[in-house]
Amino acid sequence: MPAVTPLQLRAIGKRFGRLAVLRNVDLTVASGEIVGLIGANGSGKTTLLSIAMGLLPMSDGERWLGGRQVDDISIEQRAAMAFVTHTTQLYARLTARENMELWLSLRQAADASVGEIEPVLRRLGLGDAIDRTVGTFSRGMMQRLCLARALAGRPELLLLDEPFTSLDPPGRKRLAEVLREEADRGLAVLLSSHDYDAIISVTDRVVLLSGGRLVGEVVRADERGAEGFRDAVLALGRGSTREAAHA
Amino acid sequence: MREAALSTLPRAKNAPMRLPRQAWLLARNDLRQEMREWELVATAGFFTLVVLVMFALAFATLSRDAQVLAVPGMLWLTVAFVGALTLTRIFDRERESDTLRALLAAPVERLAIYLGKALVTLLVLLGCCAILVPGVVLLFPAAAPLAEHPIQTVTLVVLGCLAYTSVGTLFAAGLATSGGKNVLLSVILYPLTTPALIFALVATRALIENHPDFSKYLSQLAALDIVLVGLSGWLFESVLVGTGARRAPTTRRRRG
Amino acid sequence: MGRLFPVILLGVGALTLPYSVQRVFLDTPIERTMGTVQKIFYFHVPLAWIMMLLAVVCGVAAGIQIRTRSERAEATAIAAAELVLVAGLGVLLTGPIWGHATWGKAWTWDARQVTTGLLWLVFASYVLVRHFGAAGSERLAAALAIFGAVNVPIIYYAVKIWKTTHPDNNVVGSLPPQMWASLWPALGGLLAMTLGLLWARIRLERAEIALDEAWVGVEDAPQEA
Amino acid sequence: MQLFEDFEPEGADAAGAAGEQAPALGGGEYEPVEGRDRQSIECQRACESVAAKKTASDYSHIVWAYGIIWALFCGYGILMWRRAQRLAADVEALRRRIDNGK
Repeated sequence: MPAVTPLQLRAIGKRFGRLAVLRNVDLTVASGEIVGLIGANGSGKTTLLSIAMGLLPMSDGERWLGGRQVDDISIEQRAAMAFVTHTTQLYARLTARENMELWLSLRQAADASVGEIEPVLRRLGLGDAIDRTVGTFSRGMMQRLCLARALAGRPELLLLDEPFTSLDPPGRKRLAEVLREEADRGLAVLLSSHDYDAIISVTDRVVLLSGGRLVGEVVRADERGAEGFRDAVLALGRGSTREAAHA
Repeated sequence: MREAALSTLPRAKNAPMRLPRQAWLLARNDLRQEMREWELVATAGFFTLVVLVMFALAFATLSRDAQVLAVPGMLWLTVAFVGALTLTRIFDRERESDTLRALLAAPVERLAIYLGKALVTLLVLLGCCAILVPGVVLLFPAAAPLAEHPIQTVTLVVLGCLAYTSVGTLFAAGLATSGGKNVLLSVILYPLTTPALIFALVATRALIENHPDFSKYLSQLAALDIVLVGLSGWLFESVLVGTGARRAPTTRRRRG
Repeated sequence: MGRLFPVILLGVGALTLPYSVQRVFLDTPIERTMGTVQKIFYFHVPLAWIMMLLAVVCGVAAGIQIRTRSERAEATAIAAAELVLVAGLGVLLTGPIWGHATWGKAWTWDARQVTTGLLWLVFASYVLVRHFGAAGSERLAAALAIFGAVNVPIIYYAVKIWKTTHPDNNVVGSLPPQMWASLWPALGGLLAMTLGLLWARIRLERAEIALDEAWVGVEDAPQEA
Repeated sequence: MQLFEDFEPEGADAAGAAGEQAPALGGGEYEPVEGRDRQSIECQRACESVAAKKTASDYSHIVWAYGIIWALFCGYGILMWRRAQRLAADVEALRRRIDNGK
C-alpha cells in the first residue's frame, strides 16, 4: 500500500461570477478508504468531484495528488485516476467489448490487456452481454460497464458521482462488494450519493456538503458498530435538510 | 501491475508515439461507429447532392464569364454548410452520453482528441467534395480546368477543407463541453472561417482561369493552414479544460 | 495613479483633438484628386489603425488570460474587445461616407471592407459569447479573440493579394509631409482618447470582479460566525 | 480695387454692378476688359457653383463622419458611466449588507 495520500483538497473554492458553488472545502481521501459525499441537489457534490478530477479549474485552493500539489493533472496522473459519472459516458453504437477495448488500448502501448476484458465484465455481472451493443443496455447495466471500464485501468483513486442511482438492490449490493474488495487492495474511493442506505453500507467515512461547504463528518468507528454509524449518518442528513429549510 | 502512479512526476513526457497512436485510435473509433449506421456520411452526402441540384437549377443558364465567378463560390459555400452540419453531428455524438468528458478524464492526450476529431471531419468533408467537384465540373463548362488539373484541384480541396476543419473542430469541441447552445456554433464559425474560405476562393478562381498566380495563392493557403492548425492545437486543451497555473494569490488592495 | 491615468489620457485627447481638427481643416492643403472630402482620411485611417491595435491587444490579453488565468488580462481583453467594436463601428461608418463621396458608392464589397467587417463580427461574437455564454465559455471567448487578432495581418495583406478599388497600402507611405503633420495629431488625439477609455473600462471590469468576490466573502462571513 | 479704377472714367454709377454683369457683347462704348467676356465668366461661375456644391457636399460628408466618430465615443462613455453608477449602487448595497450583518 503506498504511503502517500492519493487525494487531498485544501481550501477549495469555486465561483461562477457572484455564485459561490464551493467555499473553503478541505477533504482528504486515504488509500483503502471509501469516503461518501452527501448533500442536497446543488450543494456542489458534482463540482467538487470535477475539480478533483481536473475537469474544472478551481477558483481558490490547492489540489494535492499523491503528496504533490498539482495544477495541471498530467496524463500519467490521470492514468492512475478514474471518474464514473451518472451520465453513462459510453458509445451507444458499440458493443461492451468494443467500448472496453477502446479504453484499454488508449491507455496502453499495445493491445495486450484485451484479454482482461472478460473477467472484469463477468465480475460485475455483464458476462452474457459482452458482445451486445451498449445502446440495448439498461441504465444499470451501463453503469456497471462504466465501473468495469474504470476498474480495468487499475486506478489508485476512484471518483464516483451518484453510482447507485439506476442500480437495482442486487446491483447495489454487488457494487458495494466490489468497491470494498478494491479498497482492501489499496484503492481510494470518493463517492457521492443521495442514497443513505447504500452510503451507510459501503463507506468508512461520510462528509456532508451543504451550500458549498463541508458542514459535518461521521467516521465509522469500530466500537460504535453498524447501527451507531447508521444513526449518525441519518442524523447528519436530517440536520442538512433542516438547515436547508431554515435558510 | 500498476502502469502509473499518482506520485509520478507531472508532465513526464515519456511516450513520444502516444499522440499519433491515440489520435488514430480515436479516429478509428469514430469511423467504426460511422460504419454501423452511415449516419454522417449519408446526411452530409445527401445534403451535398441537394445543394448541387439547387445550384444546377438556379445557375445552369449563367454565361461562361459569370460561371468563372460563381463556381468557386458554390464550391466553398457548400463546404462551409456541410462542414457546419458535420461538426454539429460529430460532437452531438460525443454529447449524447457525455463521452467527451470521459475522454478528458481519461489518460488521453488532449491534442489526440482534437486530431482524431479533425481527421474524421476532414474525411467526411473530402468525401462530400468527391461528389461536389465532379458534379460542378459536369454542370458548369467553365469549371472544366478543375478536371484538367486533377492534382492541383485535389491539393486545393484538401488545403481548403483542412483550413475549415482546423478552426471548426476547436470551436465545436469548446461548445460541446461548455454546455452551451449549438446555435452559437454557426455564429462563431462563419465569421471565423470566412478568411480561410476567401483564400480558397481566390485560389480556385485562379485555377479555373489558369492564372499564373495559382501556385502563389495555393502556398498562401498552405501557410494559413499551418497557422490555423498550430493555433487550434495550441488552444485546444485550454479551451476544453482550463489549464495553466492558478491565478497567483494577489495581495488585495484595501477597498474603502 | 491608477485613477488619475485615464483622466490624464482623456484630457490629452480632449486637447489634442480640437488642435488636430484645426490643423486638418485650416492648415492642410486640399488633396488634388479627391478634394475636401479627403479630410475624412485624417480620422478614418488612424481609427482603423487603432482598431487593429486594439484587436491585437485583445488577442494578446486573451492569450495571457488562457495561459495564466490572470483577471487583469481578462479585464483587458473584455475592454479591448468592446473598444474594437466602437472604433470598428467608426471605421465602418466613416469608410462608406468617404467612399460615397469619392467613388460614388458607399459599399463596394472591396476586400478590405469585407475583412474589416469580418473582424468586427468576430469581436461582436466575442462580446456576445462573454455576455450570454454558459459558465466556462470565457475560455472559448478567449480563443475567439485570439483568432480575431490573427485575422488582423490577414486583413492587412488582403489588399496586396486582391487588387481592388481600395487605395493601396503604400498610399500612406507616399503622403506629402504636410499631410503627415496633420495625421500625427489626429492619431495622437484618437489614441489618447481610446487608451483613456480602455484604461477606465479595465478598471471598471476589475472593480466588478473584486465586487463579486466581496459579495461572496460577505455571504461567507455570517455563517462562519 | 484695381478693377474699379479701370471703370471709373466712363460711368461711376454702374461701376459697382459691373463686376457682376459686364455687358461684353452689348455696345462698343465700353472697352472689353481682358478675360472678362461673358462666356468665360459664365464658365467660371459654372465651375464655381459645381465646386461650391462639391465643397458643400464634401463638408456635409465630413461633418457626418466626424460627428459619427464623436457620437460613438460619447455613447461608449455614457454606457461606461451607467455601468459605473450600477457598480456604485452595488457597493452601497454591499455596505448596507455588511452594516446589517454586524
